[in-house]
Amino acid sequence: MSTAEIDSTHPLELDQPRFSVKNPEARYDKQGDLSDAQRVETAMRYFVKDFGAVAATYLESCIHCGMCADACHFYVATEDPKYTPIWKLEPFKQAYKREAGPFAAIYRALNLKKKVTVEQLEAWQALIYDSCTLCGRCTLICPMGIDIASLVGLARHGMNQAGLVPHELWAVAERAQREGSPLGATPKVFKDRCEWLADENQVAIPVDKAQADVVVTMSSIEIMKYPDSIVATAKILNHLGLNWTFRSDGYEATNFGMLSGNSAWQQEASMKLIHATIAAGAKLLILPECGHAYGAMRWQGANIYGKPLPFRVLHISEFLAENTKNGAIKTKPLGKTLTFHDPCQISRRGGAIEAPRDVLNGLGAALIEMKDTKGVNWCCGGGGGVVTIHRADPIRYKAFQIKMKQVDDAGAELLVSSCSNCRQTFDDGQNHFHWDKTMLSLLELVADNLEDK
Amino acid sequence: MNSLTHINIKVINPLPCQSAGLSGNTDAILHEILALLEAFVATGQTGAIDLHSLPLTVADYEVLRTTLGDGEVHAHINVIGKTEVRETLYPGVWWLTYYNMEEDIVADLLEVTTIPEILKSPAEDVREGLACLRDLTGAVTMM
Amino acid sequence: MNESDTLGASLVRSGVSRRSFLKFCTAMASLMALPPGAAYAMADALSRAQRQSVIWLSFQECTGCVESLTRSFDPTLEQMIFEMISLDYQETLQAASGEAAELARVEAMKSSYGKYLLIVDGSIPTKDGGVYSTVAGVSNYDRLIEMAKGAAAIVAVGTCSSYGGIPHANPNPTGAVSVSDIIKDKPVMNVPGCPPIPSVIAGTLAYFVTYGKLPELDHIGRPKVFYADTIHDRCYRRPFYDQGKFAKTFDDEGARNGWCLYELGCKGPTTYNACATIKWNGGVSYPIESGHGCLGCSEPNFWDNGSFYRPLSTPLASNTHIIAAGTLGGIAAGVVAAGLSRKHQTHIGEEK
Amino acid sequence: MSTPTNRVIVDPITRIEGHLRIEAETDADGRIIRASSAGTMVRGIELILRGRDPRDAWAFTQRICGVCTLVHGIASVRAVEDALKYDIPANAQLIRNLMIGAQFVHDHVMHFYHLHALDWVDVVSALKADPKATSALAQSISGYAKSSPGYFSDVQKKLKGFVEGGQLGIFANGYWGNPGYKLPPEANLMAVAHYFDALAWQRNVAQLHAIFGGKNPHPNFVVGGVPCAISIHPEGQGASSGTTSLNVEGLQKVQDIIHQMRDFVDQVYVPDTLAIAGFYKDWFKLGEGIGNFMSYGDFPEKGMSDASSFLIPSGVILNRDLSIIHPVDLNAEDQIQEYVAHSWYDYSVGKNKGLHPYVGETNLDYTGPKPPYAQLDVEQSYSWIKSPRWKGHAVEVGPLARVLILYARGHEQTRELVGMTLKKLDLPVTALYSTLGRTAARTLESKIIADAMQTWYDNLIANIKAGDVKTFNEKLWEPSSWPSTAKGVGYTEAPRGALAHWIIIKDGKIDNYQAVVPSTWNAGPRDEEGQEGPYEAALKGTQLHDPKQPLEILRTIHSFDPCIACAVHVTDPEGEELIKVKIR
Amino acid sequence: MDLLQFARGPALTWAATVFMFGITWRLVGILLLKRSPDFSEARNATSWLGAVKLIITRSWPRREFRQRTLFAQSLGYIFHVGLVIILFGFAPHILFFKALTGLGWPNLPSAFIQLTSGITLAALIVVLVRRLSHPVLRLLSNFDDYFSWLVTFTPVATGMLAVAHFGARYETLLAIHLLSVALLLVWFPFGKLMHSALIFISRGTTGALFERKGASI
Repeated sequence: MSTAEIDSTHPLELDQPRFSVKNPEARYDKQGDLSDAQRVETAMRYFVKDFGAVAATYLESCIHCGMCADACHFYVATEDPKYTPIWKLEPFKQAYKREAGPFAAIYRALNLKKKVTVEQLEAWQALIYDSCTLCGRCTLICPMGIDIASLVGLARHGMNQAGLVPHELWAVAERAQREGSPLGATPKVFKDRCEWLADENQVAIPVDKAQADVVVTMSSIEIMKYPDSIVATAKILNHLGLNWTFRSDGYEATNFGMLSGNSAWQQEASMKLIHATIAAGAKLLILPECGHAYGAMRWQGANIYGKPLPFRVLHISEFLAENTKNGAIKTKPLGKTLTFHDPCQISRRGGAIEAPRDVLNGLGAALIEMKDTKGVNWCCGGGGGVVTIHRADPIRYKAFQIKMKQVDDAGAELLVSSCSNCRQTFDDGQNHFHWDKTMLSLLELVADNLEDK
Repeated sequence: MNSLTHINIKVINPLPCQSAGLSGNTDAILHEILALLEAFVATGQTGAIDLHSLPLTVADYEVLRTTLGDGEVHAHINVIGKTEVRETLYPGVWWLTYYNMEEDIVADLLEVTTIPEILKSPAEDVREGLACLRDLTGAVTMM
Repeated sequence: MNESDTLGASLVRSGVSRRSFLKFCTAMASLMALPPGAAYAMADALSRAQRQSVIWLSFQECTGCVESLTRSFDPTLEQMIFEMISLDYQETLQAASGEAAELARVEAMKSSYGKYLLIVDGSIPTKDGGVYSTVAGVSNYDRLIEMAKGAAAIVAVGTCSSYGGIPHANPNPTGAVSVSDIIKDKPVMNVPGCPPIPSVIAGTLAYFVTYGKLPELDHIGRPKVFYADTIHDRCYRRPFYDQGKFAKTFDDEGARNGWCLYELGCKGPTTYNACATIKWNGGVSYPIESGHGCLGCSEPNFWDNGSFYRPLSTPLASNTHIIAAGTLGGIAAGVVAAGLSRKHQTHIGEEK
Repeated sequence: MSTPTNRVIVDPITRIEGHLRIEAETDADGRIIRASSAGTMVRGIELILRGRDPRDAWAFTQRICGVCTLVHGIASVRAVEDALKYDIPANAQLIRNLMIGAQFVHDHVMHFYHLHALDWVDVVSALKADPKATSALAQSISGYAKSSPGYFSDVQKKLKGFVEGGQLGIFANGYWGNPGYKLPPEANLMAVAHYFDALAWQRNVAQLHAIFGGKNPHPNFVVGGVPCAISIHPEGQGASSGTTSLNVEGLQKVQDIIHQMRDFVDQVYVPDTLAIAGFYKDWFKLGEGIGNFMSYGDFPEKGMSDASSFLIPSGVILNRDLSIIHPVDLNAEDQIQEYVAHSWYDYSVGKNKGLHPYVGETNLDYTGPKPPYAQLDVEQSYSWIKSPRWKGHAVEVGPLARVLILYARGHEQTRELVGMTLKKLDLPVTALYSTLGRTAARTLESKIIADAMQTWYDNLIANIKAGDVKTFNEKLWEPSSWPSTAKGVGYTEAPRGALAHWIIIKDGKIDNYQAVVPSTWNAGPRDEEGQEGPYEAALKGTQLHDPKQPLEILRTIHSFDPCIACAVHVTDPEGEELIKVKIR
Repeated sequence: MDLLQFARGPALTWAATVFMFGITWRLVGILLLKRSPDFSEARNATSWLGAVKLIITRSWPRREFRQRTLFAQSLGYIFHVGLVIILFGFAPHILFFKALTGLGWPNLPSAFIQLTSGITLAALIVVLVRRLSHPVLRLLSNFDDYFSWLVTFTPVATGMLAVAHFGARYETLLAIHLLSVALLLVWFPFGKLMHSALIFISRGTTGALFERKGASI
């Protein structure tokens, strides 16, 4: 089935709390017209391509102690051994040993490691995509220090090339590639939206300024579902009196290319932002409240660009923290207790752990930390594209219960985070469980409480 | 005792046992003697225990010696070194210690019998002695 | 020559009383760990028999085994050769030489054919027709075959005749072998040691004389009664081994305090012999008591167990060059493997 | 086995160590014209040594011989120590002296009574002796305690029972009744009694080796000192400490043994030698040998490096000329050389050349007859023994050589002992160059050494009392501390004569090892110039009374105290084909 | 050549050779694979510090994981510490290392080593039982896990028997022990036992990468 057909047969569902395809029961989890043998062949080739020294070190080091299971929300929620993080890499590991490890020649010659089969790959699709949010909590427990999340990310490349991506995730990614936004936020839609929001909220939202000091980006979730973020961003940047702009040639920071495993698509999406920022002559690129966007641009952007970026890259929370600490942003005291959910890609794996707390501190909010917080905070369960995949819902909801309990136990009045993907997952969970907690955006919270000049 | 001031004390054959404590073998030996003595009284079956083959400490020997004690008979035999034969406090239980010419112990036995074989005059020796005595008295008579 | 003279009669005539003979038998029985009553049976059997004819052949040897026998305290050599056995041929001790000696051997063989005990010390060279050791122009090999025919049993005294010993040590220039390598149709008892403890030689002879057969042997032909335990098991320094107290040199505090010699290469744990119990030279000492580790001399191939000062837990030799070659090979293999993988990856990159 | 060409063959020569064969050619009167001495056994111990740990070498070389059991051990550890410049503590030097000394006294006494005596003593004749007269004889020559008529009567009774029992054992087929036996029955009985006493005595004195070396035969040694630590603790040492055999009791036992040795030598050995010699004075004219003598020297007072402190000095005497003592240098390539012209070896430089032990090579090259054989071809090669030469001279080594050098150097005790002996027997000094001269020298030397042992013991005790209990130098123990190549020579005076081992060490392993031993010097065959070895020269001119009873040959050969296993060795530094055999 | 000579001679030599060959092969084979440069702006320049930090701190679990991993961690610690004590504290083993490297150090009392061996064996048995019964471990385990367990367990067990002279003649026990060590050495580079070397590389890699990002380690 051609890509357009898939999109037309299964158009995106935008009205639900989370984005996905319509009619998910009719699944289309294989893409393209490759034969089984070709799929295996392709998957193997692209697995092999990614086996550098770091990946090899990790794949050689596992001692099968099984501790990673104890860090993973999917395993902890289900107690199903197949959700043990390292087990999700079994075919990948098998491919490594057979094709690229130091003893590969022996493994091949004696057939000690069998070739990976298409059945295996199909079976593992659900493990590589459905049950891994790439949150990397397991990395923190592994006694060998193996970064399992990064390996799952690599494994998705081969799966993607073999056309073995879960239906919804593939569809979203494909649309992002085709339209520039997974959720249909084309430049035109974006510009219209900005114009409308500027009018509605009486706030200046500059788009496509030729020159600006700061280029700001948004995630399509925000554009389509949480447009208040655009307004909040504009309010704050205007409040700071910065020369900033959105760029219609690079505004969308989401990373379904990466999540689905399509490096090419990811590269294209990232380059758009980089070129736009350079075109504007900006010295700062602000990333939106989107976790994977942070990892993709902050830590991979320069590598995709092939050299150091000529501008700084900051997550919006980092930007807020800088300006809160230097006193540029002044807010009214919030006077409420709140708890903060650390988005994995920004906090645990991105290193921006203290930034949101600095911002909250500036807000005068009484922060009540959850029991396991900061770097070891539990994942929302929806990252890494999982929230789009319908068949993952049962385990995702189970995992979300851990999160709910954690938030409830904290006993704060408000729940805040700085990742729209988390926010979407929380909203969906709230809706599913009829929970009384609504996740707030850190950005919006700041914007709403700005002290009038 | 390991002092140089004692260098001129002549020490002959220090006991081979090095450790001082009890090995726990003495009880077993005493029980074995009891069994042998019972058998001897009931059936006349004699028996013996070879102490040399058992790992006994100095203290073990001391215990055995004081427990068994000295009885009425104490004999010395003088052939290729001396042999000591002592009846213990328990008639029928004999302690025999065999020394060689260099006064090392070559065998150390506890025998259960009315009289140890080695004390008896061998029949052939008696006959030969008789012949000798006859020769002697014959010679005397002839003189 | 009075052919029917018994040992008992002979002893009486020599002024040896029956009591002293009984005592001698008691000591032997105790040494052999026989049941105490066995002494009487032994005395009885011996006094009725002629002295056992023994023919002793010396091959590739150093005479240490015979010398050891002369140091025997219980029984003494005199007791043995005058009261227990008739040593009819023994080159080191016998009066006659040359033809007269050869004649003594032939006469003894004839008169006790099928009954004499053959003792052998020294290994037998088999290379090049046995030219490496001859007596009276006859190779050791031929002499052994000849003398084994009429023997009731053969006792290989010393490690050389038991297992080949030092002539057999690598590279074994003369093709030396043991008695049991050659003689397959007669009972052969090995009494190894370099040399063996004299009481052990004497004790095993006494057993044969008493019972007319060899005692129970272990899997390599040694009498179990003397070779059942390791030196280590019976060593007076064993408690220090258990405590982990070891002499590090021959003259440190541990050495002076009689600590375990394991680290100095003692082979006591793998050596089966009675040194630690019977001890040497009338019980005054044994190698470990005198500060040197056991060489393991009652074990086959003990000469080829690496240095005597190499502890048992270490490799026999430091083949560092082989290991180093392995390491370099490993590096090379690693480079090749990584190179192949990289090539594989680049190839895929180009395909794309 | 006499051949038409009047050849007397004695094989085996018994009452020696090892396998020796003598082939003597006689004239019609039974006088020996030419004798050939052949060693008939080889093991290849030096070849076995190659590639091994030099610290292990002593154990291997010690097994060259179980009779002179420790001398090769000593020579070997000294060779390694010489190569490594490895000093040993003073106590170790004293203990080694005591052990070598004990070996001398023990070995000489055993040789005299158990190996040599039956050449002079007719055992059967002793049955005819009167115990009372024997007792009187014994008491007239010595104050030895066991000299009562009852004692000799017991011995005689024992012997009688034994002989009448019909099983003669080791005495079977002896040359009893041969007119060569000259002793009266009483002297024979006394000697037989002492034969038994010496057996008991040697058992006891061998314990000295067991205390220091753990056992005898083959006591243990160690490069860098002695293995047995001195176990003398301060008062009140804890119960957890153990001991070695060298504790207070052990040291006391050593003292007892030295007393026993000296007593036996003074009261039995010396008197018996003189008494028996008195009946065989003609043997002070026979068996003269070659008149060249050599000693390497031994028993250092201050260590091997100071030869002036040796009890027995080194030197060579040529042609009986006691006025010149030539110095010996074991490292000089032109002094000590081995020849193989009549030995079953081959040299790459030609069979007639001589080689110094450092460059020595030996390829086994058997060219003798295929066994069984009746006769060797003594014009060609006929022995496994090589022919060592000092500056081309055949030399005799052993007690006679040592006593002569001591005598020539004016050693007081030696002069006194030799003088007394000659005076008692009414003989000139030249009587020493003979079969019995050799035997008497052995006896006198035993006394000199037994007396010296007391001094060494006293020095050892003095050191210990002064707090010096060091017996081992650990400095160069680890092979990693050694130079990559080293060579050295270790020497000692063995009971049978000058003994030296040459070693070349390479990368911590033995690269080449060569021993030239006393019996090689004495028992070697003729060299390429036809120059006879000492055995061969000593036998020449001997009149045989009865070729079937070659008592005369035995007397002279035994006077050298042969040790044939020692004499035969093999090595090959080139690593070429080691063994070639051509059997004719 | 008897069994002990074989074990102490060719077996150990070749096992050590295979050991070194395999280890270098594997490490070089891994480390020489491609590495891409990282152009992103580092949050912390001292990435090596992160490597050291993770190598050290990952030796015990973070507070948050402690409860869930307490048993497994303790078990691991018991047998690892036990193995270290046995390997480096027992006099004959020290001699082994000294013969190979020339380095020696004081030994621990033998009785303590025996006790430790007992505890270690018990812990290893529990480890095996756990691996066989715990669903996650059972799923993950393959031949390598069981064989590596076996080649670790065997030397300890045979060593204990040898020291106690139990079950056979000492030279046989010692030979079996040495052969089991040889087997361990031969298997070591090819199985998961390599983690004893890889643990530093793996932890160090993550530590360095994460420290650079300021991420949680």
